[in-house]
Amino acid sequence: MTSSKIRPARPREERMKRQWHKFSSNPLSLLGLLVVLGLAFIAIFAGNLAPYPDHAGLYLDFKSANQAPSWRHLAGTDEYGRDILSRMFYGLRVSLAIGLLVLGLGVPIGVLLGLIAGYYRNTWMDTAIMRFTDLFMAIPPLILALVVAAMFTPGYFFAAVGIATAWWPWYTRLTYSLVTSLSTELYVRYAELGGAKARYIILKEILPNAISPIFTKMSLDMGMIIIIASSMSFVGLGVQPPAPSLGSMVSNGIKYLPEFWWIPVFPALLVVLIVLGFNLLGDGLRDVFAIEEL
Amino acid sequence: MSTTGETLLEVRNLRKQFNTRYGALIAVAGVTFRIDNSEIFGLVGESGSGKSTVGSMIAGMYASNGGEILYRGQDIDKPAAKRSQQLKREIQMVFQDPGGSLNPRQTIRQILSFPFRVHSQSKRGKDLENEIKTAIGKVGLPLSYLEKYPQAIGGGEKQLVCIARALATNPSFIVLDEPTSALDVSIQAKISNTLLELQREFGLSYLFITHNLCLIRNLVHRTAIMYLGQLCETAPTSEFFSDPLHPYTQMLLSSIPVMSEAEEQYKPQEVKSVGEIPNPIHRPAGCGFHTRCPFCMNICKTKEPEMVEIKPTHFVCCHLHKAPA
Amino acid sequence: MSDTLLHIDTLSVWYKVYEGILHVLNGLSLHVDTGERVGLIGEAGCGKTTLLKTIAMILPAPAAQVPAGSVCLESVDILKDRRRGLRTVRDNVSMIFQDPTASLNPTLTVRTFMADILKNRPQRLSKGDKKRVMLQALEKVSMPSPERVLDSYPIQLSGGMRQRVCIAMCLLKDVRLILADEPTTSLDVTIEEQILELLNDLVVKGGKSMILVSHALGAVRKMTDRVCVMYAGEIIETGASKRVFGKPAHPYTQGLFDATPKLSGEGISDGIAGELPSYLTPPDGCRFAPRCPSCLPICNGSQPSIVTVSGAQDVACHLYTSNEENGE
Amino acid sequence: MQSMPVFIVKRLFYGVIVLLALSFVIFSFIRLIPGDPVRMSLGPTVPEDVVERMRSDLHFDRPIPVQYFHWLSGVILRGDFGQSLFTRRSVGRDIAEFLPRSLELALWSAILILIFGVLVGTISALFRNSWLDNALRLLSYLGVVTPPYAFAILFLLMFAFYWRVFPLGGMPDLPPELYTTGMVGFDGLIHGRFDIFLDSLRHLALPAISLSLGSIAYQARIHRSAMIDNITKDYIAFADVVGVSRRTVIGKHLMKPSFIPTLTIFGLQVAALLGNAFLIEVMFRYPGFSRYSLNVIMAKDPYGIVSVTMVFGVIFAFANILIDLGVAWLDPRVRLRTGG
Repeated sequence: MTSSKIRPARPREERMKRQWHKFSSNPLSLLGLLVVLGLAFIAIFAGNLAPYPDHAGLYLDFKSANQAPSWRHLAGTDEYGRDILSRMFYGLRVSLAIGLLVLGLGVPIGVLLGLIAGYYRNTWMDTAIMRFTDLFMAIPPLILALVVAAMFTPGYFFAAVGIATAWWPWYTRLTYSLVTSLSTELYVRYAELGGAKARYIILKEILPNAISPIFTKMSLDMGMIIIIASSMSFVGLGVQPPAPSLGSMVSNGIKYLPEFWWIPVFPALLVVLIVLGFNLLGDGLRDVFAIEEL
Repeated sequence: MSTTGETLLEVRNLRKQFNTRYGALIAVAGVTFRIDNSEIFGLVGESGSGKSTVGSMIAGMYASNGGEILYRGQDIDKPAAKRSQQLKREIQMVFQDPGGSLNPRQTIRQILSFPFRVHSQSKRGKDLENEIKTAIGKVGLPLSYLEKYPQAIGGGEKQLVCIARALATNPSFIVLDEPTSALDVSIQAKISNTLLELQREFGLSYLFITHNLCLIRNLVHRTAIMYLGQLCETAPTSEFFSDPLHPYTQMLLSSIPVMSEAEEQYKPQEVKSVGEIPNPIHRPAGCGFHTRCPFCMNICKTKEPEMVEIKPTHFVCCHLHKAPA
Repeated sequence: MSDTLLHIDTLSVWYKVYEGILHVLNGLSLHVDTGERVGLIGEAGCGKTTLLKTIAMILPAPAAQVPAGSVCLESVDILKDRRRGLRTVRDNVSMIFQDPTASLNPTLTVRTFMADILKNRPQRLSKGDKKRVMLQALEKVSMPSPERVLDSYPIQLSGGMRQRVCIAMCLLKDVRLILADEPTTSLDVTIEEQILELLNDLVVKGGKSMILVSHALGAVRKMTDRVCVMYAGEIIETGASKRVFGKPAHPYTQGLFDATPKLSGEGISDGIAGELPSYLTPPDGCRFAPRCPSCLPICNGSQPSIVTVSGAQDVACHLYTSNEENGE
Repeated sequence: MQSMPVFIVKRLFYGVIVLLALSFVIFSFIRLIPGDPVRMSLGPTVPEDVVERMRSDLHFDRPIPVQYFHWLSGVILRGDFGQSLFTRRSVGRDIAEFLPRSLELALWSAILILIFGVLVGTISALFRNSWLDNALRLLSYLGVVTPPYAFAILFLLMFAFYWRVFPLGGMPDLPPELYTTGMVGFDGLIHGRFDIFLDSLRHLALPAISLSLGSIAYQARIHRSAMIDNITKDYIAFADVVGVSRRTVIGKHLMKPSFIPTLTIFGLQVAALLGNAFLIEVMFRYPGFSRYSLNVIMAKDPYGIVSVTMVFGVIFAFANILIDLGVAWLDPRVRLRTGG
C-alpha cells in the first residue's frame, strides 16, 4: 500500500474533511450555511452596518414617516420616520440572541437530564426525571412559554426563559430515546463488562454517538424558536419599545396595511430568511450525519 | 489440543427468568456443565434455547435467578459491576455482531486502548503504545489499521479487532457468542482458525456458542446441546457426532444440509424434523422436547427427565436413556 | 433439451449512489428451462438478490439502472417492452424473500393480504370460494390451524409460519417460475429443513421452475439440478449440481467449498484472503484476481471468457483457457 | 397485557394528575412573584378597602395552597373556575363563550392539515423527483419556514384588501335562539341555516388557512418521507410480486403503514395549532378562546391563567389520546402490545 508511506492523516481531521465534503456537495446546505453566517455577521456588526444606527431607539422624524422603499431607505420608513432596514438589523440581533439564549439554557439541562434518565432507565431516577418532563409537555409549548414569560417583567431575557421552559423537555426526550437505544449497543455492553465507570460510558461511549442528532435538532429548532420569539414579541412579550424586534415590527405594521405594506412585510421576510437559513443548514447536517450512520 | 483436565469453570443448575409483558420467560431452566482448563466447550442450540443467556451470565452481563457459576472454585454469579478487576480481566467476551461491538466514533487505537485504561492505569505513552501494537499483532492485522475507524474495515477484520481487544487483558477464558455467524463462509474460516491458533498458543479456554453444528464439529473439544433452556446432551465432540443419543440431537443432525456423500454418513436417518420450536413463555410440561419428539412416551409429557451419565463423560437428559446400573 | 423459460443475456445492472456508480451485475448470462431447478450460490453482496429483483421487475426504480443485456421470459424481452414484460412477469413469476418478517405488511392480516391477491385475478370468486382458496393455499404449505392463521397479523406468527404464509401467497397464483431468495436464512436449522423440503415438493409436483439462492450450500446441492456460482456480479462457474459440488473447477468455488466446515470434521481451511472488491471501482480483469491464490499475469488485465471444462460444467477462468490452448 | 379501555382510563388518569401538578406549579408561581394583580386590575384610583375586599373575595389573603384548593374544589364541585380579574366575570362563563369559537377554528384547521398534508405528501411521493415533486417540496419548505403571521399578512393583503373576496376578520355572533354548541357554523348547520354556515366559512377561511399552512407543509414532508421510506420495503415488493394490483398496493399496503408516522407527527401539529391560534385570532380580530387566554395571561389574572392552562391541557390530552387510538388502530404491533 502506498498510503502507508505518507504520514498517516489524523483520523479526526480526515473524518471532518469527509463530512465537509458531503455537506458542501449539496448547494442548498451551503446556501443555508452562507445565510446563517451572513446573518450572524450582520447581527454582530449591526451598529456598523446599519445606515441609521440611532433609528433603533427612540427617534422621531414625522416629516419622513411612512416613506416607501427608496435608495435612502432601502426598506422604507415606519410611522415615526425610522429607517426600517436599520431597525431590522437590530431586530435580527435580538432574534439570534434569543435563539442562542433559549438553546443555551434549554439544551444543557435537557440533554443532561436525558442522559441520566436514559442511562439509569427503569430506576427511580428515570421515573422521576421523565415524569417531571411530562409536566412541561402537558400543554402546548407556546402557551407555556407565554405564561412563564408573562409572569416576569417583559423583555427579551424573560421571553427566552419562557421559551426555554417549554423547550428543554424535547431535548430530554430526544436524548433519552437516543441513550436507551445506544445503551443496548454491544460496545456499550462491552465497556460495562470491562468495568468502565458510568461517567466514562455516558461521556465517552454514548454521548459522542448521540451528539449529531442533538446538533441537528438544535439547528432546526433555532428557526422554530425565532418564529416563536417573534410571535411573542408580536403580542408584546419580548423586547420592549422603542427597541426594535422583528415580531413587534410586524404586529405594529399590520395596521398600516395595505397602503404602507413595507412596514410589516420586510421584517416578516427577514424572519422567513432566518428560519430558511437555519432549516437548510439543519437539513444539510442531518443528511451528513445520516449518511455517516450507514 | 488436549486439556489438562483441571476444572476452570463450573455451572450448576443455573436459572434465568425474564419478566416480559407477555409473562415470565424462563430463558435458562437449570443448566449444569463444567469447562476445563484450555478446553473449547461448545454450546449449540436454536433460537430461544437460552444459549446466549448462559454465556451472558458467565460474562457478567447480568446475575442469574438461581444456581451457581464457579470460576476456579469461587462463586462469580454476579454482574460485572460487582466483580473484581482481576476477574473482569480473566473472563472476556466476543459478540456475534462485530460491527455493533465497536464504537463507530472511536479509532481502532482508541478501542484497543480501552482495556489498558481500565485495567492497568500505570500504562501510559510508550508502554501503552507497545501494548496496543502487540494486541493488534496477535490477530495479524497491520499496524496501519490503528488509525482507522471501524466502518472503514471489513466485517472479518472488525471481528479480529474484537478478539484483539478481548486478548488485551491476558484472559484465561473467553465467551464467544456466535463469533462467526454474521460473517461470510470464506471469512468465517479465517476467524475460526485464528481463534484456534490463539487458544493453542495461550492455553485459553473458550465457551463457544453457536447454532452451527458443522462449526462445532471442527472447532470444539466437548459439545453440549440446549433446547428451551435446558441441556439435552453433553459429550466429547467426536462421540457427540458419531453416537448422538438424544432425539433432539438426532433431529438437529439430520436437518443439516451437507455438501458431500461423506458427510451424509453422519446424519441419523430415522429422525425427521417436524413441528415448531415452542414459545419459551409457554413452555410445554414435562420434557420440553416432547411436542416434537418422534419417540414421545406418556411419561415425557408430565415428568421432566434427568441428566444421566450413559457412558463416561457422555450425558443425556431423556426418558429413553437410563443410567447404566 | 427442454424448452427455455427464462433467458438472460449479458445483463448488467448498476446502482447510482451518493459516491458514484456501483457496477453490480457485469454481463451476466443465465438460462432456466421449464421444470428446472437452478441454484445460485455466492457470498453476501455478490449480486444474487439484484439478479432476482431484476427478473421479478422490482428493482428500486431511480437508483438501479440496466445499461445492457436482455431478460427474456417466455420469449418476451421484459426490459425492452416493459408493459408487456410486467404482465408476463406478474403472471409467471413469484418470489420468496429472505426475511419473511419484512415481506409481510405488519399492518394487514393474512386474510386481507390474500384477499387483495385474489381480487386482482381475472375470475371473480364468491366469498365462500375465496375463503376456500385461501385455506387450501395454507393447507398446501402444511400450516397448522389455517383458520386461525388467516385472521392473524404477521407479528402473531413465528418465523417459520411467516415463511409458510409467504409461500402460500406465492401459490395463490399459478406461476411457472419461483424465485427463492435465501428463503431459510433467517430460520432455525430444523425449521429450515422443513421449509426447504416443502418448497422442493411444491416445485417438483407442480412442474415449476425455480431459482434457489441460498447460503446453505448443502441445501442447494440437494435441491437443484444445476448450480451457478456467483462472485462480484458475475457467474464464474455453472454446471450440474452433482458435478460442481463433486469437483469444483473455479478457484473461488474451491476456496468457498474448502472454507465451509464439514460434518465429517476434517478441519477448516484458512478461507479466502481479502474481501469482495468495491463495485465502485471493480478490477478490470477477472474480478476474483486480487484474491485468487492461483492468479496469472493475464488475470489482472482481461476478463476470462467462459470455457466448458466437461460436458456439464462451464467455468470463467483463465486457468482453463490457457490449459485448453496448451492442450491443443 | 392490558385492554384498550384500561389503557385509555390509565392515560386519562395520568393526564389529570399531570395537569393538576402543572396547574398548581403555575398558580404558585403567579402568586409568588411580586406584584398585585388586584390592584393592577382595579387601577390606582380605587380606594384600598375596596381592593382589600376583592382580595379576600378571591381568597388571596390565605396561604397559596389554600387558594389553589379553593379554586380546584370550585372547579370539581361546582364547575366554577373562579373570578377573572381581567373580564371581571366568571372564568367559566368566559370559557363557555370563547372556547367553542376557537374549537371551530382549530377543527377546521386540523381537517385542512390532515387532508392537504396527506394529499400533497402522497402526490409528492408518488411522483418523486419529478418537476411536480420538486415544486411541491419547495412550497412545503417555504411553508415550514414561514411564521403563521406572515401568511396572515399575505392573505389579508391579497384576499381581504385587494380582491375583497373574504372579510377582514371577526366572526358574526350567533343568534341566541340557535345556540347549541356555540360553534357558529356547526350550530347554523344543525338548525338548517345554511346562510349562517356559509357566512361562518367565509369568516373562517383566511384564519384557518393561515393557521394550517405551515403545518400542512410540515405534514406533507413527513408523509412524503414516510411513503418513500415504505416504498423500498420488502413487503411492497412482495405484494407486487405475488400479484396484488398496483392500485391496492399503493392505496392500502403502502398507505396504511405510512399513516403511522403521519398521525404521530399530527399530535405535534395540534400543539402548534393551539399555540399559534392566539396570533391568528389577534390578527383577524377573531373572538376566540386563544385571544381571551392571551389577555388573561398578560393581565396576570391568577384564576384565569390556571383555568386556561387547564383547558388547553385537557384539549391537548384528548387530542393525543385520540391520536394514540388512531395509531393503535393502524398498527397491530401497538394494539397487540396494549391488548384490545
